[in-house]
Amino acid sequence: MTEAVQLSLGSGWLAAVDAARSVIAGPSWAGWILWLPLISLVLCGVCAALKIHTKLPAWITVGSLAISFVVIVALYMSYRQPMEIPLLDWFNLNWRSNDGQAGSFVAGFAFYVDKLTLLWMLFVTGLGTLIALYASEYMEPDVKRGYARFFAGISVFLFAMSCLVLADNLVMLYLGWEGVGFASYWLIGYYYTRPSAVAAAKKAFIVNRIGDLGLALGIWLIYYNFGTVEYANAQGTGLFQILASGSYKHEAGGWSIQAIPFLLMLGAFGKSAQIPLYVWLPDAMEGPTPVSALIHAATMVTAGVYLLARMLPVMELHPAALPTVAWIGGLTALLAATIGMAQYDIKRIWAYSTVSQLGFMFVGVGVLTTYGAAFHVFTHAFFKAVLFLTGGAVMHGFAGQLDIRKISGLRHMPGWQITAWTMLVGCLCLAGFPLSSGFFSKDEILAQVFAVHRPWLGFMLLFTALLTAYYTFRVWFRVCAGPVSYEMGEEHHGHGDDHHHGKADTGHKAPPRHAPPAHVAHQPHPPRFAINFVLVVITVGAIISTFSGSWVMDKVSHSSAAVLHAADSHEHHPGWVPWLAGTIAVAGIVVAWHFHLASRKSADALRARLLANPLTRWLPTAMENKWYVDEFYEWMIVTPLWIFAHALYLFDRYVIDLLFVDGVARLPKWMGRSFQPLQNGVLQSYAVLMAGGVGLAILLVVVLMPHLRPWLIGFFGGGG
Amino acid sequence: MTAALLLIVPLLGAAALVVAPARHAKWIALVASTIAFVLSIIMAVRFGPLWTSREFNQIGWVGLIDAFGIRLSLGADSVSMLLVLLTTMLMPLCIWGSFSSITQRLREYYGWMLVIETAMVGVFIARDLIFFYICFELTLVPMFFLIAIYGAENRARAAYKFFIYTFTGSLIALAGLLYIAWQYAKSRGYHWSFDIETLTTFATDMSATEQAWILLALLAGFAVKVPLFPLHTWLPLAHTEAPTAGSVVLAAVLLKLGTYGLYRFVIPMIPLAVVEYAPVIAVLAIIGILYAALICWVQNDMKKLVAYSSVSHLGFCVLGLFALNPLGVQGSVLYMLNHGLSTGALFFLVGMVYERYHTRDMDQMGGLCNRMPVWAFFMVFFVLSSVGLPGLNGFVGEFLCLIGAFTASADNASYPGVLGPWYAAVASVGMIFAAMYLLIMTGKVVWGPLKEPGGHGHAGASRAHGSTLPADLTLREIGVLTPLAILCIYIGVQPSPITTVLGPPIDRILGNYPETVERLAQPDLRPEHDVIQVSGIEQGEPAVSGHQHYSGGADG
Amino acid sequence: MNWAADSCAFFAAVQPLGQLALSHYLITSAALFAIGLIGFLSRRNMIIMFLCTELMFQAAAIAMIAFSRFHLDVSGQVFVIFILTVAAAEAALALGLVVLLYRRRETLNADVWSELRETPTP
Amino acid sequence: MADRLPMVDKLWFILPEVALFLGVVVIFIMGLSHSKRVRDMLPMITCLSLAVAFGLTWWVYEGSRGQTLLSVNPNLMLMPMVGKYVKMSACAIGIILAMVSVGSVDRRLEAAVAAGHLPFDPIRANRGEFYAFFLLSLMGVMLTCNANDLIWLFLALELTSLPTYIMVAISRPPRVAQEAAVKYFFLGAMATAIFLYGFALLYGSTGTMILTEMQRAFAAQAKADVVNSFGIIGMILAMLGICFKIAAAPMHFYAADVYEGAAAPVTAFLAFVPKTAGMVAIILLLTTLGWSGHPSTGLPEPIMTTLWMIAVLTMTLGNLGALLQRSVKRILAYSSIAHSGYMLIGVIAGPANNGINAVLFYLLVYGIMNTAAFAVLAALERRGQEIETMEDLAGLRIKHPGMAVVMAIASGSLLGVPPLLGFFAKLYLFIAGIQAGQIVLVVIAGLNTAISAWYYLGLVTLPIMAKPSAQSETIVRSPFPWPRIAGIVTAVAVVVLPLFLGPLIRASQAATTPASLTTGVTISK
Repeated sequence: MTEAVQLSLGSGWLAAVDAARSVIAGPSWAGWILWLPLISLVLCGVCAALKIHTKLPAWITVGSLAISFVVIVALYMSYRQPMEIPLLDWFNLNWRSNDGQAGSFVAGFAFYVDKLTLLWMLFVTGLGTLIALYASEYMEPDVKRGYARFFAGISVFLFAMSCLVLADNLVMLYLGWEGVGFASYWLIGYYYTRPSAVAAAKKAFIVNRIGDLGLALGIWLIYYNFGTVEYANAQGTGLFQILASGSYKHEAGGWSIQAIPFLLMLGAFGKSAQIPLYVWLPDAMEGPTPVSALIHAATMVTAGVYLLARMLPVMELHPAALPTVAWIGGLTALLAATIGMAQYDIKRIWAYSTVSQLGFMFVGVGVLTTYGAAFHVFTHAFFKAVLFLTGGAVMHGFAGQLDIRKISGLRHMPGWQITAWTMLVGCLCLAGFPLSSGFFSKDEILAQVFAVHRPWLGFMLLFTALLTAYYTFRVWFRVCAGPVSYEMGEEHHGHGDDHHHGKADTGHKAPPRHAPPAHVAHQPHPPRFAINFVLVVITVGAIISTFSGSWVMDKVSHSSAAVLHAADSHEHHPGWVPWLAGTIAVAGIVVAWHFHLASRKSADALRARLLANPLTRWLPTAMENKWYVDEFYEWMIVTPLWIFAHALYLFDRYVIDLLFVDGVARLPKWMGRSFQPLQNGVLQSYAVLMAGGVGLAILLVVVLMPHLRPWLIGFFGGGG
Repeated sequence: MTAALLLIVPLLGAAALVVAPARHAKWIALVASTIAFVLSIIMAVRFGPLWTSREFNQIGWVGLIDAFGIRLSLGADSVSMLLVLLTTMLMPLCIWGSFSSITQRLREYYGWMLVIETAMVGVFIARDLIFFYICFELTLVPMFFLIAIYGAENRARAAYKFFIYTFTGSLIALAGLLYIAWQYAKSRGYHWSFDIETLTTFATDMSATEQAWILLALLAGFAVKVPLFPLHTWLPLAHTEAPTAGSVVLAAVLLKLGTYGLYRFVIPMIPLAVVEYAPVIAVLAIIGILYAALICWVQNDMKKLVAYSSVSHLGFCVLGLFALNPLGVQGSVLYMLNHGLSTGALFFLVGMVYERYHTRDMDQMGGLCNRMPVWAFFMVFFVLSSVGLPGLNGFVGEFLCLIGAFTASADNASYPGVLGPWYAAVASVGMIFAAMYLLIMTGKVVWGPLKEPGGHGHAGASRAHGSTLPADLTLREIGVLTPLAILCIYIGVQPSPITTVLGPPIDRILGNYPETVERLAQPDLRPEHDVIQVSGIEQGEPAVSGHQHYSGGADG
Repeated sequence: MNWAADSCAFFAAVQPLGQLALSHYLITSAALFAIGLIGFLSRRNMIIMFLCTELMFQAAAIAMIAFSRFHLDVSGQVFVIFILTVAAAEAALALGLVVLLYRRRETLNADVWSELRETPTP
Repeated sequence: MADRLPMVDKLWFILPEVALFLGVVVIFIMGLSHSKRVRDMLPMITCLSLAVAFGLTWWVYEGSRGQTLLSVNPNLMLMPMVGKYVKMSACAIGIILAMVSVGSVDRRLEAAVAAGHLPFDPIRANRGEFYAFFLLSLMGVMLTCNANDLIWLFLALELTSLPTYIMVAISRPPRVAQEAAVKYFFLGAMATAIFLYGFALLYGSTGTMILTEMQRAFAAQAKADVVNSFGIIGMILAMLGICFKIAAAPMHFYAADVYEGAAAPVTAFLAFVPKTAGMVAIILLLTTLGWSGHPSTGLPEPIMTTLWMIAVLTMTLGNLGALLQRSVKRILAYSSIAHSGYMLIGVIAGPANNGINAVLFYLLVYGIMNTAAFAVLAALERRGQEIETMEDLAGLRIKHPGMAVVMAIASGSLLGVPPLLGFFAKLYLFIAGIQAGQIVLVVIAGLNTAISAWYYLGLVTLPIMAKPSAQSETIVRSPFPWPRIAGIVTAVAVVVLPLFLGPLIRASQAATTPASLTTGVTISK
């Protein structure tokens, strides 16, 4: 496996791709990664059916996730070179046309394991286990109502995610892709009695579906051009094998092969919430916090990055593909950061920060440092999980209170120290504080951007990094630092968010809204052992991940996503980038400190001054209302489509049904009515009509016949 | 012999019903239809090698009406075998499902159900043109009575429109079919034969203009049944008025008669016309997909929504069929099965709500999962199956149809086609709309705070005073839905046994399409008036060549 | 005495009707038919209408005789005898019917009998 | 020419008619008897004589003497075997029609006599005459098929229609029946005059009355390619005159009023007997003109065009007219017009394409279906009156399930819904039409069938599904059981006969395979 290293963008990956050609058959016990979540799904389903009101489903799910993590680690240990593990055949059509042309469409349930897969599966199952443990306590108040349903959702998610990552062909990837979308629909809509949650779930699924359409079109185009959907197979007709052999160029037509990268990109942006299709992620915060942490921060949203990383050779098909990815990533990062600054709800802020960090990752992929992107994914998974989980703990403790203006001085409250300090570590990493894990991974991407001579994009990202640092510490200073003061959420003891959660059991009347729930705790209750333990472990993970740079580099370079050899890339990175990034991070923190700790009044004063001045009034209002993007979509796409649908329905009911069908139906009756007066009952009139008929017949025969003879023979000939 | 028995058993059941007392009617019907199901399984098992052979299995024939040369011969290839299994499997479920919803005129109801089962099975295993047509029209009569007697408010109008619309279409199709039989008889010195096999081999040699007219006639008959875009307006009306089991049968099997007709008559018999007009039909199908999907979005009557959704779904089926390559056609046959299962189940579910709340208006109800969790589970399951979530059956059919249409471009190596990537791309937008309207319906009806029709969400006082059904599904109703769910999962996860079985007959039917497409692609070779020499088709008598004059062929 | 042979001989001696003479007869029969038809359509009185049908019958008889004479074939005239008998039968029937109706409606006008008709539906 | 006079040989073939005539005489006498029991026997005797005639026909045609006569003198009759088929079907349907007409004539007089208000006065009693004319008219039909010359044809046609004028008049007391009779008589007389004139011209153009010779004359003229204008005009006039009998396009105006005016059994009789006679007459006339004879196109174009026009007009006017009706009898009248139109397709198709077999088969099937429908009307009554409008039929299922099912089956079969007999008859016609290349005509017939679905569905849904209306509450069974039995028999026949389609169609094919028709190619088997 030669390590040919060329810096030039195009040919670098060829060497890595030929590694895919020598694929060996992997161990069949790896299949358990897939079957375990399914088994836990079924068991949770049984628990739900039998109405088991204990924490059993939680232990089943945590157990299955842990075992699959162990299996992944075992697989990682025994990994020598890319492995192919066929499990079950799914699509297996082959045919032969009359003139001997044979064709086939094969897409089975099979794994393609290379280092990239292992990297992704490790942190997916690892974080999955930890967050499932966290959720076991967090969802405790729901034990009687939806506990089993929640953990069934988590198992479905894990099954789908492992399908996606371990897939050996694009169709199984598509299965995982939609499965993950469905799992997020299931879990966002967990509090199904809340219309906003149901709407958010529906919105998530449909926006994902739009992205999936892009992916589907990409898959079909790939099949159309390359005749296969598999990455690599024994007969050497896998996608990467064809790409590596370069034999595809002359066969396929021009535009269809060029369009593939852009369609895959659309799919990736749909799933990883980038510019056109990011609107669903902030609403996805309606789901319980563990879901936000696991799915909407760490694992699912990175599926887009995984797709582009895995499909890097395909992305090369069009020269402008990767730069577009980079620019869209950059713009999303900037946009999300600006919105994140102006929000007051902790989970919403973290959601926008996730969108922004994902933008960074896509920039990484765009500028051909998949290592940088993967490293950022790895580190981001940890510190974003910490931030979400701490946010969840706060919400859990303060009965659903999430508004940063209503809580402050968490650090000084008894029992909340762990939460405060772990949140600090998370914030430091997110802000890219020098020597934190975020700093190293973000620096990789920033350096690479400047290395590939894209200064404009670089400075934009630096500005975004500044904003990131500001809004991260805006939250920390507001919530954790400052004088101790808090307002309880009106959520009664237990779980749920800042709203009334109807506990309408079957047959049991839902409590009336207005009566104050009797047992609201006046004192916020700090998280207990399970939550604290998980917080500490993940924070340790976040800290360790700073030093895992080289480990990630090794993983990425030995997979289809390999681009540059880590060593060389460093020389070309301009030295001044890390220093600049570090100072920017510190500057952001200082500004946040000034506005949100030193003089909180000045922040409000600044905002008031901005609103007063007509010239700048638009800025704060626009940022708080998320640049009116949702309203824009609603107005530009949903409403016109709704009106068009109504028009179609009216058209269908009145024009096609009433006018044509019933019209034609009424025709005979109308013609019948026009003949009716003939039957007026008078004997003589009948006689006249009869005589007239006879006369006409004779006239026709005598006069017309000689002229019509040839035509009539033609018309009536034929027979006999 | 089992095929003839399969036809006779339901009829015997119907006859027994006339005599039996009303209260035993439902059990007799259930027993008869289960026996039929067992028979069809025996037939399937004994279908033996023919599942994978290219030949056609002549199951046996009864020279009953042999005056015209009609030999009432029965036969099946794996496609019709699968559709027979779908029918006989659905029938007991329909009968079992309508135990509680039908309370008066029981004997007639179950009698008509058994008669319609015979007719449907007859259509699928008919190898004789006239027997096919007899069964094809016979399905109208029981359906007419089911809608007209047991339907909802303006059932008479719906029944009338359903009957006359389809009756007119099928009469025009009869004229087309008779024209083919006549041309065949004329070329054989007036030895009439209505055997589908011989007519298929003969019809391919007819001139392009003749084939175009026949295509128009056959489309008039089958497109109404499918329902293809402009001819679909009878379906929503018929569905909203039909009783639950009636609309399950109508959606699950009767619509498949149209697509089966296209598969059995249009594709194999008139290749020249099909290749020439496939784009037109594909465009109609695509319009149908998007048009019906958008209309579903604005519906507030659940049954009408599901009805329009089957119009949209069958658009995919037709698109797959006219992709004219194995992927597309296998996809459309799979789609017929899957649509039967998932839409059939959806109608059951809507029927169950109707039995409890006597309304189908989505705005009046909400959050039923609080009141009926098991129903909610099945509802979400089957919604996802028809949305096409991978892993369930809907996805398999839809994906194959679209990939078939996608790769049916002129420069495809093995099977050049007349459609192309743009057709499939526009059609696949329908997948988004499908997700939209079905999830909006689920959102309104299943999720959200509890709101029961006729009274705000308190203890079901508002529930239908008359209905004795408990809030959630009874064991019987679960029994009806579970087999469908299991089948959905099985086909979704393991379509390969079905696709391998479908392979040979579809290869046989699509046999000479690549050649026809290539021939029609070059303009100079397009046949203007008479027929070009067509290479011998691999089975049956040698194709009669040179058709300037219809000389008597050396036909057995 | 073989009267049959004699009658044939008698005929044999007679020259067949000329083309021109035939046309005269045909014209008269056609005119008679037309008169009968117009009378039937215009006159209201039922008896007159019946007489007009008789006229039409006789017109056919004249044509028949003319052709028989033209073709020197006796069957034409045999046909006329039958026409007369049938006409007589119809006369009996017609008068019976007319008497029945007269007793019912005290009038012979044919227009009175028009209850059986189609009232134009909306 | 054979030494034997053809007329003598033909006497053998009219034995069935002679049997009927004996029946007529007996019925005339018995009709006058004072004892009610004897008068009630009249329908029985009618059926008996029809049964005897049925047996005789079989014996006459299949017997050794019949076969020898036919083989010795091939052109004894133009289409010798048609007689066997038509006579037997006429007798069979005649028996059913007799059963339907039990108790409909002199209902009020018999009741009065039974109640003793009136002494039995032979002069006023018409029941005897009714059944006598019934048989005479059937005799007319049977004679038509043996006709080999114009005189015989003319007499047979007159014998068919004259008795029907009287039957219509005496069928039921109210004024409306007499009005129907008047219309029927006068228009009938006019039509007879027209076809008589046609016969005269035919005789003039060919010089002979004998149909077989006329056929040779036309063939000779065709070969010499002489345009025989007299012959063509004569044929057109003859056909149009006979169209009155089958209620075809220009001459169909009387049908609606007469069918509505007459009593249900008489209307059933009118819908079948004159139609059969008319059809057979048209077939005989057109055979002389010669599908076989004419070299190029079967029938000469003028005739073909007129026939085509008549067929299309009849079908369309029949179906369109029926859509607007509220009275069941008027609907069945228009449907009978429409069915004549369908039969004309078979006539146009000609014997070469089994057209004539299709027409003959359709006649028999139409007879059965139509009689079933009218049997229902005859079997039920409301306050002594026949049931008339569709509202009477509403909700029949509740009190008279049997009759509702019979009406549904009859109208289903008239519509041509597959499993029933009507579909196969119509299919046979369509196959013949398409085989003759008349695609356009078959498509028009298809569309007409579709239009007819409206009113036939009405006849199906009202008795089965509609809620009973105020009028239909008071409907009660008529005291005489026979019409109901006739209805049930015909309904069962309609459902069961498709299983025996083979023998029936072979019989209709046998009817048209005499020696004289050279190109009679039959459908295989």
